[in-house]
Amino acid sequence: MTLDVSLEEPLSPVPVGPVPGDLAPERRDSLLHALRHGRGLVGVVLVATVVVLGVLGPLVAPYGPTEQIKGANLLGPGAGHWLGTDELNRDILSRTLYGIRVDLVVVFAAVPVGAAAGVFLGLVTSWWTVTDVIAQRAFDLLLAFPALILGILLTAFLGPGVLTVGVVIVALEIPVFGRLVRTSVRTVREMPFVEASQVVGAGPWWVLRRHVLPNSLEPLTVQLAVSMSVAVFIEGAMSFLGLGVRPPHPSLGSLIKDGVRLLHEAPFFAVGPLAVVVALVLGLLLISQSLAEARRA
Amino acid sequence: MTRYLLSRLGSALLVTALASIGIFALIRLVPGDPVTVLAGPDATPAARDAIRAQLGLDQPFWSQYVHWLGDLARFDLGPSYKLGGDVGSLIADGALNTVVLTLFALVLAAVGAIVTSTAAVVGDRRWLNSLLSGLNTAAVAVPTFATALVLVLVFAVRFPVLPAGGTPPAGFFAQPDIALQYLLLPGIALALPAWAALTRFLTEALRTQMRQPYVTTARALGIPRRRIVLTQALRNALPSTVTVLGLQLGTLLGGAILVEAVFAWPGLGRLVEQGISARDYPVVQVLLLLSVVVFVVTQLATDVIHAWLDPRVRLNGVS
Amino acid sequence: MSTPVPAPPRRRLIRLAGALVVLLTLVTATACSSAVDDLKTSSGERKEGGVLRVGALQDIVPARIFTNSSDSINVLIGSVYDSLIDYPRDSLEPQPSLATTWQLSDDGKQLTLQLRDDVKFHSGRPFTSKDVEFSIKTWADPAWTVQLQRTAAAITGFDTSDEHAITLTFAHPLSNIFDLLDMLPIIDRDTIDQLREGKAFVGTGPFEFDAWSPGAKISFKRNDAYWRGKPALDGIEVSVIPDPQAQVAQLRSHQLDLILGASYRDFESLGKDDQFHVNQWAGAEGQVYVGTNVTNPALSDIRVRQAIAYALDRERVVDEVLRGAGVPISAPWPDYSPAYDEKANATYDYDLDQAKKLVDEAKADGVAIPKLPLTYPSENPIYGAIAQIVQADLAKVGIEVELDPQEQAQVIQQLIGAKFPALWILSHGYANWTPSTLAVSAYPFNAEHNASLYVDKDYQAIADKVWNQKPGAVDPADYATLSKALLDGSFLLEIAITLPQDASSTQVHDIGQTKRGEPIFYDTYLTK
Amino acid sequence: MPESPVLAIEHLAISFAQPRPAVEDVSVVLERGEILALVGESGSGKSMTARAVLGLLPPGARATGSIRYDDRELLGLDERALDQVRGARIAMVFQEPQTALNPVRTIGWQLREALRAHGLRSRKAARERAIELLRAVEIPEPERRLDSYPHQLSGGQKQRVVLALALANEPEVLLADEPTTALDVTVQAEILRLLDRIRERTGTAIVLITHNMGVVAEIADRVVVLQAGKVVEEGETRALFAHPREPYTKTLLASVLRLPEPADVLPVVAAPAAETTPAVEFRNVHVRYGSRRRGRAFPAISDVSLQVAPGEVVGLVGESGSGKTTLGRLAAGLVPLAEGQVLLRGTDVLAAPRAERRSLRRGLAFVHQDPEASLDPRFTVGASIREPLDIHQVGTPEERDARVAELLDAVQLPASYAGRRPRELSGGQRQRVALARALALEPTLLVADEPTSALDVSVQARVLELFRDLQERLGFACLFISHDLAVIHQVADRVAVLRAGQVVEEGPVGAVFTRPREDYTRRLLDAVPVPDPNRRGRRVRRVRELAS
Repeated sequence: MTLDVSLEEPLSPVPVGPVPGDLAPERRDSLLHALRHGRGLVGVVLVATVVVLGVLGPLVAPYGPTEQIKGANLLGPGAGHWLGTDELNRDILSRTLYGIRVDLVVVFAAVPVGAAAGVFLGLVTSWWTVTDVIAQRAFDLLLAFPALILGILLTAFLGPGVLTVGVVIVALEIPVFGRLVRTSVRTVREMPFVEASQVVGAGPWWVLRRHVLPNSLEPLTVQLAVSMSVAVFIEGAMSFLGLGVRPPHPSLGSLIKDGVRLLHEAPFFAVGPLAVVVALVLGLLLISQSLAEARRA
Repeated sequence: MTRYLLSRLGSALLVTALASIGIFALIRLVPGDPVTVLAGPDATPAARDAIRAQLGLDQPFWSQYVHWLGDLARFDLGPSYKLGGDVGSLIADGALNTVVLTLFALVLAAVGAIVTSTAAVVGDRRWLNSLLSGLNTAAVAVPTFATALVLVLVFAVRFPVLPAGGTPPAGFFAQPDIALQYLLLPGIALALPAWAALTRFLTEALRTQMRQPYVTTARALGIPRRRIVLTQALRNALPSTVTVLGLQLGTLLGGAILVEAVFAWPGLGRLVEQGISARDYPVVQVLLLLSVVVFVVTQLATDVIHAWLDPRVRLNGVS
Repeated sequence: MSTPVPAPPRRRLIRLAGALVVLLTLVTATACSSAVDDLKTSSGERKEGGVLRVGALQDIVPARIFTNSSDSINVLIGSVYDSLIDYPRDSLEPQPSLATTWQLSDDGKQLTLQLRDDVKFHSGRPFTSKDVEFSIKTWADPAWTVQLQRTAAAITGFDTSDEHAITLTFAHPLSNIFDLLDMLPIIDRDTIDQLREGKAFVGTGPFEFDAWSPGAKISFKRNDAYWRGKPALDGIEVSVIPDPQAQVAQLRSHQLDLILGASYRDFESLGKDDQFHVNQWAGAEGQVYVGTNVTNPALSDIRVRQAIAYALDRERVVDEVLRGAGVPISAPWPDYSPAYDEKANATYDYDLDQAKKLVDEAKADGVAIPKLPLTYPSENPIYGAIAQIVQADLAKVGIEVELDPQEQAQVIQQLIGAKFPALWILSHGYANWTPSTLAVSAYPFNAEHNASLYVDKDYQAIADKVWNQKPGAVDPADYATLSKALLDGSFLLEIAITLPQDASSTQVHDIGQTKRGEPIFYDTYLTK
Repeated sequence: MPESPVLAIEHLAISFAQPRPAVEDVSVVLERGEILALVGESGSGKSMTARAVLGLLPPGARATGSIRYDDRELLGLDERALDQVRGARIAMVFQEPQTALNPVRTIGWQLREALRAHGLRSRKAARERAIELLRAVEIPEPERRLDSYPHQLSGGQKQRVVLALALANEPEVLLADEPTTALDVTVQAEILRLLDRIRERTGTAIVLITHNMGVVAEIADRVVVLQAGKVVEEGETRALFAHPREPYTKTLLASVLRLPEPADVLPVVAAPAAETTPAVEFRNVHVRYGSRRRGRAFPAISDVSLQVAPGEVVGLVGESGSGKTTLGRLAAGLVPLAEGQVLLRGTDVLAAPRAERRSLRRGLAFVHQDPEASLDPRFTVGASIREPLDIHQVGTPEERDARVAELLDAVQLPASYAGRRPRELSGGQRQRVALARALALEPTLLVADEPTSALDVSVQARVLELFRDLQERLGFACLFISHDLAVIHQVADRVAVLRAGQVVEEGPVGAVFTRPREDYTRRLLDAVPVPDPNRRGRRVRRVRELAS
């Protein structure tokens, strides 16, 4: 049979099948786009503000973080001390600015370390049934302990400190990311394009490295933002229970803890650090939400 | 389905068994000695040795472990080193408090989530969605201990309408109305983040369901939208929500430690903390094992409920 | 073609939710079943009976029931048991209790006590001299790890031929024998095993032990047959609330009548509130101190230890941390103690220049002072606060300190094993008793072996000397020597006396307190 | 008196917030009791037009113009008013029966809901009516089926239930959006018959939306052809097929693949290639799904023996579940073999040592049915095509890039496409890329699993032509899997008909399709709708004969 020449298949992009609810074909860098607009932008601004405060804080802080100012015992907010002073005559604003750094370390070091370890373990183990079963049971086991119980237990080993908080967070994130990656592996390896590579002779490593990992990046990014916000809480909760940073060094969590002890007499005390925590968590959540939405679209 | 559940049960048992060894060893690796804690600073070495022998801590590791397993199998948890009482009754009291609080929060969160997310999807108004999403984010972004303290300050200290903490003096079941008042503040503080997470998930799941072809079919039949949401979309979104609910239970148990501290709620959190700080091995190892068992049982239960809610799994055994 | 629209499920749902909200509001609002008593306005009228609701920080620990180591134990011992004699809180003059009179032999080695014959245990069994013997022997058993075990063990003979009198024979004169008799609760020998398991506490005191749910609650009921006459209260209910903040909240919301374990700052602010009353119990003091490991190369030089003593800003600790509930001290004794000497107590008044001079001297002599760890228990915030003040002050005189908060369990282990690497902060008691009690019994001071690893012949000699004498017959000069030995050795640097406090609502009246720190509720009554 | 049309769509235009194919200007009139076919390729706006009638457009869509039902304007009505019309007056049936039913509710429940929505509140009455409806759509044992869940029904039965739902409240208009596309041909024929009978029995007017000209010829009274949101041509079915006026309609009709008539087929000269080693040979193979250890193994392939000679295209046909896809995947090494042997170029793959297995695999390639998923969305087109070369590290990177350009050229795509992402391509273009990728290593055997079934007819025709052309030039052997007999006829040399995991019939395409030996093959052939309205009666008769 012959074909009429007039019917050329169009070479310009044409979306296939108008499925109800599907969106524009323009998805290029939609994740980046999500961070530049609306909620995502608010999130980025919030997180960036906190990060800048944390990085530049020491330059603008009026006092040292552990400096005890003679006679300035539990002053309310005022000209000299914008956020007041604490029981040990230290400037809360300065302590807050320095305290942010601890949380930044926790958020931007411990979480990525845990995530990387989890992703690596998840990738390596989930391809083969035997290692998969072992790894999944191990992840289950880690997940079985609530974060704070893990924290209390680890503190008994390591003593309180940033390191302990970091280790707790790493231990928490490994199973979270391990499982997430496992889901990705299981999904992606069934995809026709992976099968096509396997037919030609691609081995597990090739598939994991070239197909699975890149295709898991989006859910991993979303989870990373969520995990970071959780990490801020864990630092706060552990410091609240006295398992966090060692005095005299401040962290947001320890400042809130000190503050809430005096909530009745000096309500101003906890406000500053609490606001920073809320801003940081809110920012990270907004980022993760906008990323997740962009991904679904 | 039975076969599927049996295999899940098997792996649950395996996890528990491995966990028991791990926990037993881990606790003994923690620096610090229960005997010195128990004997106090003024005890003589002879007194400490006597206590050590009395607690069986002079035995080798495996013999201690086997002993413990044997006791566990007979549901004899032995005496607590520090508190002296029987670990079983000690934990039973704490566990009741924690379980009641956690379940109350779980119910609050689940009912709240169903109400708010169906309202959001049925109503589908821009202002309603913004409001709920705002509340939602706020509930997640403010740390639990902060909400808990604010609740105490406002509703117990500033306007004393509810108890500031503690468990109902007459127990939970003798005077339910009083018990409810005691549960309200810690329950809300604990439930808020779980409510937010569940609402977010359920709303999204409902929206996804509302995009499914069967919903279009139903709409094309003239079935009103709210009825579709309530009788069809919700029913389809439930199985996956149950799984998320199961995961939330773990988060709630973790959060309970904080809330219990703020509300002076004598539950498992306090026991764990005291147990570890006193190196009270019998208490701590049972508590840790309990948290593993709770996790494993929850997983199993969500699997069962998930399977039961989904006729495709229930009738055909597709997992 | 319009069909009747079915009642929209949404409306039904809203109605349901509405009903739920109304229900909850009703439940919370109805006064008759409110969990929160509205006790804000007091009529001042005395109420018959009633249960006193007490908040305590720590639970009881049966194995350490005789050690005054927790506030719940204090309530239990003070309410359930009597001792043979009582010290008034702020003196060392024994007063009769279960013993009516007593006679000490001239050589100080025999003590005869006449006992009351109208006393019965809660079990109904009469109290006899056998019970005294049993109680002392229990006390001497190292398994209970009591403070005055050495003193109890020095009692070698018991003459119980008379049911209502007992004669004790000592290995050597015991200057602190009345300390022991004050501290020693008379316990029932039939129920000792139940006591060990925490199932029964049987004594002769004004209240009977009722129930204990570990980690949560201990309750007591009135002993109608109390030999002094029945107490006013129907009972006592102690809630264990480890978080001071939560205790204060429950006191403020009138869920508790009395709290034992709030923070100093909370007591300060409760004191300013006329709905509450704060008690400060002089005579039951504790002491907070900085300990030094004298075998640490830097700390082995006495000048460094003295420099630290000079650099402690005791006034600031008392003002800012203890919120005034304390007294700055160099020597451990409170002002009513026979060993108290105002001048000695001022030996190490805050003097940064002197401290710096000593440090510089030591450094000039080749003493290297590396960064010294300062260990303290992380559970109690006052140690942390004091540690940070100490750290800041020491930094000013050239001694770098690294804070090392640890769990109480590990701190105590280091205390027992004398394993602290350099410095630590803790509290001790017993300076409010006969001075020899401190020197021979209190762990950090024990002249034979102490946590500082401080060994000094003169100190050992004087500690023994003040112990092996008749009560009340110790030469004040010996006490001066003891104080001097302590101050010169500077192995344990006192910071301040801390005064125990508690706070109650204004409906609670006539709470008492023993020297041992036990609250006494015998006279306590409530007003409406 | 001329009756007014039951449904009149005038100058309907639909626009979207995001750029996407929209409806520009569509006017359609539906008379009472007629079957009107709305025909067009993807993106022509035929589905959107139907959805607009019931106000079921996706969020963000805006419709203007006029849609009148019984002289009552529907466009712009609020949801509450629309709910009175939906289901009761105008009902709609959708394409995918697998997902059109609520998976967690029983059939009976869903029927009751449909009845309840328009006033039937009594449970008992609803049950009776539901049984009646199931009977009307010819579902056996309707009483029992009420308690079934959708997953317990076959695809055809599900579509019948969907029809029963639509007919529950006796609508005057039925909008059927591709109601048979997802079904096997035999089932399709039955559903079409059912639609026809429903029209005859109830006088319901039907708008049939389809891209299949065969279906149109089979059943429609009138045809409206849509292209890019506009009506191109309309007319009575016979007339339109006989004398299409517009070029678009002509192309559309010309693209339709036809089955051979017995008369068309020349006696085939079989070219026996017996002496060469087959590219692939199945020797008594069995495949089972599910774990055998747990005793639940389900046989997907039983005792199949088949050979594909080098350079030969063998078509695998059969209904869904016949095992044709499994057999293809077996050749590609994607499913485990339970029994038997698979020989590639004469070597038993599973018995071969590792290194040899790898080199054997180099000679394999696989093209998947779903153009959406056949390319990694994160790879550029170039990277996707290059991947097999990268895996085997063929040549230098520059040589590989040159080869990519060459392959793109071979599948008639410009070399500039190497930098594009799959989402920027149309379905046909994606399948071309997938083909290029499959050919990168110059395979000796290509397994093509329904490579064109998701494509529009015109696109399909061109892709098939390209395939045939490449195959002749490169000379690879091919297992070509398709449910569409006409496609197999177009590309294959030989055909194997599968049913329930077994080969029923095998032979040269022309011979099998014109003179089938087996009843099953004949039934398959007869169920294929013929794009010729003049032959409508004859075929229906034959199907009836077979069914009885």
